[in-house]
Amino acid sequence: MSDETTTTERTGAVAETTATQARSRMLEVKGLSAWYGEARVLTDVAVDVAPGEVVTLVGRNGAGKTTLLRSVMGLHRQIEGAISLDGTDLGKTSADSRARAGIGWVPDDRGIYASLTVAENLLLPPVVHADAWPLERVYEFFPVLHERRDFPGTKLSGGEQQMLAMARVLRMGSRLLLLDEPSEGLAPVIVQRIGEIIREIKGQGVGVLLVEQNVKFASTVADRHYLLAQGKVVEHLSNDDFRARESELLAYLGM
Amino acid sequence: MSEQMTAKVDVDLAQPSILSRRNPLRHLMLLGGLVVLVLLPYWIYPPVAMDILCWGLFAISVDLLLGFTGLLSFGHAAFWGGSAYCTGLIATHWGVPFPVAVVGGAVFAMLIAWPIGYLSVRRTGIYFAMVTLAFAQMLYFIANQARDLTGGENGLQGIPRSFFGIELVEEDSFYFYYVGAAMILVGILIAWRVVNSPFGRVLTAVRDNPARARALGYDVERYKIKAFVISAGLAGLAGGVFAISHQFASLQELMWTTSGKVVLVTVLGGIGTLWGGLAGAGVVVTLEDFLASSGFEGIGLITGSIFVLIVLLFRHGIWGTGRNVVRKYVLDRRKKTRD
Amino acid sequence: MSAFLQYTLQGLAAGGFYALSALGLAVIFGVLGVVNFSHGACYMLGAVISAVLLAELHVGFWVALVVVPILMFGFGVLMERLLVRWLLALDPLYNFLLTFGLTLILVEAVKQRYGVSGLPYEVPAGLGGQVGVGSVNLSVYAIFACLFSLVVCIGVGLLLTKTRIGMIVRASTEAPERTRALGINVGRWVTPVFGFGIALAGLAGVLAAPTRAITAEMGSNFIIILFAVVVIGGLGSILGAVVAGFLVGLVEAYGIAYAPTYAQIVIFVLMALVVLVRPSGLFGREEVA
Amino acid sequence: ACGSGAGGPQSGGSGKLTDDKVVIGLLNDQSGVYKDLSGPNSKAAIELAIADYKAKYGEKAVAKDIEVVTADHQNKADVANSKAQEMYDRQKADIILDVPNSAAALAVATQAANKKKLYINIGAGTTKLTGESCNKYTFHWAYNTAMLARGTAGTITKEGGTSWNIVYPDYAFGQDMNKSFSKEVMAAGGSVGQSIASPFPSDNFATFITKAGEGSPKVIGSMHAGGDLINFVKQFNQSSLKGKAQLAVGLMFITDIHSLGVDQFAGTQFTDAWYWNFDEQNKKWADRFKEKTNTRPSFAHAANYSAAMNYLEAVQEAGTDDADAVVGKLEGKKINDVFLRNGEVRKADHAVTHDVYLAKVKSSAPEEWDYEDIVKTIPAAEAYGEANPACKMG
Amino acid sequence: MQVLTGTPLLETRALTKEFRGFRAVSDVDLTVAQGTVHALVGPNGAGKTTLFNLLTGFLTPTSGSVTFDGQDITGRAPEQIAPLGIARSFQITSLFEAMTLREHLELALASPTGMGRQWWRSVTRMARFKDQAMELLEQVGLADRASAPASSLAYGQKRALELAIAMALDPKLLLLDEPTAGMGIEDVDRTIALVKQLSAGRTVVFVDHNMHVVGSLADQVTVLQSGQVLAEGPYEQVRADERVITAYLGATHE
Ligand SMILES: Nc1ncnc2c1ncn2[C@@H]1O[C@H](COP(=O)(O)OP(=O)(O)OP(=O)(O)O)[C@@H](O)[C@H]1O
Ligand SMILES: Nc1ncnc2c1ncn2[C@@H]1O[C@H](COP(=O)(O)OP(=O)(O)OP(=O)(O)O)[C@@H](O)[C@H]1O
Ligand SMILES: [Mg+2]
Ligand SMILES: [Mg+2]
Repeated sequence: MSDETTTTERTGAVAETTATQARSRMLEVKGLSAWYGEARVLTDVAVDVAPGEVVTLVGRNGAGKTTLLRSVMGLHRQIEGAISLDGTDLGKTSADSRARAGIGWVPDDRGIYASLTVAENLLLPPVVHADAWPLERVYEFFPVLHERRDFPGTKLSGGEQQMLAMARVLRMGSRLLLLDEPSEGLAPVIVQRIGEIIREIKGQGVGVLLVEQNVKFASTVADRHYLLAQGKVVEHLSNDDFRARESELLAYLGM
Repeated sequence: MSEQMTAKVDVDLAQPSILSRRNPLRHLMLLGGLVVLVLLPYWIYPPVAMDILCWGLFAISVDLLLGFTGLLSFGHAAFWGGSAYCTGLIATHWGVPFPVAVVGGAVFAMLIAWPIGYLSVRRTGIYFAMVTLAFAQMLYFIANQARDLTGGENGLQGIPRSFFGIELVEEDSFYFYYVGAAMILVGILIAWRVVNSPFGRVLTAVRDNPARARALGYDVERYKIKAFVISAGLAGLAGGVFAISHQFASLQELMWTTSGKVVLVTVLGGIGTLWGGLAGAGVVVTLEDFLASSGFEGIGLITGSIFVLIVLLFRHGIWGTGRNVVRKYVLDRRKKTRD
Repeated sequence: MSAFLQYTLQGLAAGGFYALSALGLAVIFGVLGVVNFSHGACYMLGAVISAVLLAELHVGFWVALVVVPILMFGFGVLMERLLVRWLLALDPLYNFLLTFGLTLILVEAVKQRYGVSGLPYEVPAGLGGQVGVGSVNLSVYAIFACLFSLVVCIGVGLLLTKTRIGMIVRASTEAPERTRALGINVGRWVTPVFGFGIALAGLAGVLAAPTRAITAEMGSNFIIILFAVVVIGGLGSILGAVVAGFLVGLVEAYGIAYAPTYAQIVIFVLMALVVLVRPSGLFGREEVA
Repeated sequence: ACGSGAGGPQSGGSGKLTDDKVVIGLLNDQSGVYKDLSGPNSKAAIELAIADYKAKYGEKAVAKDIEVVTADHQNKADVANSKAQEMYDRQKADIILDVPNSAAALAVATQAANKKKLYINIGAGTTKLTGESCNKYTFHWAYNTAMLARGTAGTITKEGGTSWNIVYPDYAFGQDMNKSFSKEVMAAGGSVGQSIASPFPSDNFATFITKAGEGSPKVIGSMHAGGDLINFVKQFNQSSLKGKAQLAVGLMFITDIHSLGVDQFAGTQFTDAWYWNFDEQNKKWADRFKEKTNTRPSFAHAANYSAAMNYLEAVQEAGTDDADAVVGKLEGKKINDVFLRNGEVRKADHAVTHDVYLAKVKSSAPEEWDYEDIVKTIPAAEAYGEANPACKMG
Repeated sequence: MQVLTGTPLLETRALTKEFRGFRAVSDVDLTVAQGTVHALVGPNGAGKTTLFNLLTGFLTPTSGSVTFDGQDITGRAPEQIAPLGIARSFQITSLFEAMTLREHLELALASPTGMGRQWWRSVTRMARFKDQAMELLEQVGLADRASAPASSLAYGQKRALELAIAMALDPKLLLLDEPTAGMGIEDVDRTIALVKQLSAGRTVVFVDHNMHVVGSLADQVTVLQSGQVLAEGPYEQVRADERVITAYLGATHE
């Protein structure tokens, strides 16, 4: 009980500080609950992301982070609550129309196609915005993908597949990115480059909702953080607060 | 790709045998099964009852591969038919009692299964189905060519049914049924034992994740070949009894439609259920027998529709669906008593 | 020597026909992962529809060449929507069995409606007769069928490799949900591609009508040979299907010429050899262990 | 109720009917390739025979109650085998008729011998039925492969078609036909350049036809049947041989011509066991048949009629349906009816010999099903030759 | 720092693997001393997993040799190599989803005994490995889930089961491919402790991108880049290597 009251208070506090962004909110999730069959995995979650803002979801394994992203993408359908993009309610629109409306997704399992070559994996999704990276730029940034462009996608190493998934979504030029653990299995040097990319697209006004286990990495790119535990938002902090209270929060979350 | 494929099969195919666990119904069911076996020729015309058992074992042999090893053989007619011919030839030329001839046929089936299996198990999934189909087709053409031996499309006719001079068995299909049924029963027991053996456990592992099984030190290909050969032996046993029962072997036995029919029987009975094969055979054989004299001309319409419906709606087949219903009932009961 | 040339040409002519017929099978497998057992039955339907159009509506060969694939496309769309689609997410085995059942139904239905002895059809005007160079002779129709097949094969090959369609459909069938999340309307593509594969089978049927017996069973043995063709070529490889089609045509013609007793078995021996040496077929992708 | 299949002769039935009725079993292909040739319409033919029998004997008829049971063997020998047993044992059939498909026919013949009941084959052409596999209870009514060869090969060769090339499907039937044809061509003074085996089944004959044209023979003999035959003829017509060589066909049924169209077959010669538009008698019967079935009869339909009719006549003569008595009456019987001209049930091998016809396909059909010109009547003795020495009637 | 102890258990000489002309592993000479814990690190696509696949027979080398325990095992199949005492875990969890945990371990324990070939005996014979299986499950903290199917496990638990299976084979050499990938910090620490415990009296080679894990476990580190050995040595030495920093760790790494 007491937990819930503190949460509301804190959430309220941050909401004030970000009030200026309220008008330009890009993604707005309100009162979202989600189920798998009988089991409820999200309870009354509220999350929002503004253009040019990086927001993370942090929480233990099984907290419901992936489920939240999938709900926004329109892939998880057993939900209640409202999800809107640029002020329009997404309702029951299909995943493909959401993608074309500008939501990009990097799934936690990378989602590389075995039956497509690396190049085809990149060319598959449609370009939805002028900011989309041209192929040359992608290859320049990830030379290894250029080298391996005619290989079947899943013949890449684990980390290379992760890069490919990231590159693929950049090719679309989505306005809002949902990134599910994009640093998993990547060499430290590549993790840093992913950080660079995120900072760059952020400068172009792209909103990012990021799920991360790597808290150190998260704190180098994010503006705000939502802490999720057992399907509920238990904390909502600015990055500075987050850094200041990092060890306390991690302990609190059992991480 | 292959991992995904296996995972998909899992959901549908991985169902342990109902008799393999400590099941309170186990003894009851075994007893019931035996009673049905004994009474069958009283209810059903004995040669047809014999057909049911033969096709039942044939389907079980296919299920041993499909349900428990994850290999769909679409060329099992090669072993059923190959053994039918071999059994017939042994019985005709050497005049041995028919059980000996049948065993000879089954051994022959295993002998041809080895090279076929050796080549086929290199492929999995649907490739395996097509490769086995093609090999069976080769055998069909060979049998057609070797007409001096097989009688070509006239078939091998008038196979003697000698049985230690006991005329009742030799001449009366009612008594013959019991001897044939005993042989089929042996086959079924072998299948059951294989499935519930350490070997069977490895087969399941191979089906679910071959790469993992290899890393544990199991020679996946060799296990598959062995399973293939055992399965062929059982199919051969069934085919041999069938040939003796009908007293002939014809090219029909080697045709791909026979391979298709036995897969139908297996799927109808329920993939990965083992016993389902008998249920499927019961339905298909009696239905065909009924339709043949019903005056209805579109038999294919019925068998085809059954196939489509089963695959679309009752993927677990007769046995699997029945078992799920029973399980659900039992679970509900338990839940209720607990509340 | 001229006899050899003659056999080679005849082998190529037959090969073109195999290639076209296997093409639809390869397209459907390559992009949807479905092994369409009813491909032979659809081929048969194509021929039967041509014959019925001719007999009842006096619609000739050239029109049938356009109309029948369209009708078969519609049939394919229905088939996918009503049946195949529900099993796409499962092991390919289930659709294999489903289409096997469907084959029984189609063959029986045609038997019921049009009898078992077959339907008449004639060589279209202008394609009758022979052309001969020296001692080598070929029927005009065989040459036409071979060239026509080749053109269609090349067209389809370009369509699936040089355009986005093939890519999209491959992705859609591998992981429909994920593909949707990448902004692709999956439902819009899978059905027409399946229909297209069936239309190709129908087209092969139209081409067969003037030279082959049009009976309900005409596809039953044919499909087995087609399976051998795609296994040799590498299942799912368009190029493989076409090359293997010609290869099988040639091997068969030489077999007939020089070892007639074994002519039919030669194809399967070839297949066994290919499986032994290259389990994934001539152009197939390697399977991961 | 053990159904122990007591199939032995129910002795003591002289002068009476077993089970108080005569049961005729029609076992044939009602859904496969032979469906049109005999199939369900054969039942209509048998019913005509029963009606004629009853009309003829009225009150004096021995068999007052006659039942027809049918089953579809789907061209599968195992089904034929089970169904035959079931007909004899359970449905108390006194006789089984038809059974096209040689494997099925031979299986039924074995059962007939086992159960000591009659079987009259019509649909299957194998000479084994009157050879190695002949038995006391089995008769072969309409045609066989040897007779086809004598009719077609002998006649065409004698009429000037002296050089032949033969293409035959590589299975027992085709090999038999090839042997018989070659023998008859030679016997009639002709020569066979080459005999070419084609795989069975096959739908691409281009290469075979090319080979068959080598050496410019006068006649090309195709021994194919059914779908293979149609494939062969279609592709022959597209080849350069069309018009250069005459096409002779080993086994052809009127249903084949019907399906492919007369123009494709025009001029092709073959031996027919019976033709509905041969004379008035045939025509009249064909009209009755058409009334019942809305189609013209094939020779198999007429043969089913004839077999049923003569079986009933034999029962009448014997005064019983006891199998041995009926066989006794049938053996050696000379018959002239709508199907059999100069017919005789040959005692030695149970082949039913009769006049057959060399037919030539018309170039256009004056009416539907009117496809054949009968070029020549081949007398029974010439068509059937001597009794088959391989038959040891036990 | 620590010096290599004992004789080499595993040695590769000029080991090379090409995929369609692309060299994923190139002339690698790797020596793993008996009884050490050896880390393999390197950028993505450096060839680490490929090297594991070469060592365990899942891939055949294009050239070069692999010597294990004095035996040349180049080009042998996985099922021939495993019995020699090399066990591996997979980068992507690879289990028999429908089987229970205990069945997994029984299967692994039965492998060297040849019991798997017995088709005429009852499967209950495999229960003779029950105690051993339960003991192993106990060690990885999964004893209470012994009769649950593998599919019901959480990700971290699956990784733990992978370890237990590898241990069941009682290998001389244990190869672990990214044992901590996708784990939260808590699970990572548990896994470190587990591997430490495992490595007593065994030789372990593992791949991980988490430097914390590498630092706490490895006696020796080999850095691969583009299929070639870039650097080798104890952790502290390697992480200070300029080349390793630019190629792998990145300039800003801690
Ligand atoms: N398909 C499913 N069926 C049933 N339960 C599921 C399913 N997928 C996830 N869950 C459950 O829902 C809860 C939330 O899962 P989710 O994947 O969203 O967590 P997560 O925060 O992304 O975890 P992780 O860090 O491990 O990725 C978990 O308890 C999980 O067990
Ligand atoms: N079967 C294959 N076919 C083609 N290329 C392959 C194959 N397996 C691996 N590769 C290539 O070999 C290179 C090495 O791959 P490997 O999986 O060994 O990398 P890794 O070091 O394990 O990387 P990561 O840390 O990302 O897992 C990669 O560039 C990959 O694309
Ligand atoms: Mg997640
Ligand atoms: Mg790796």
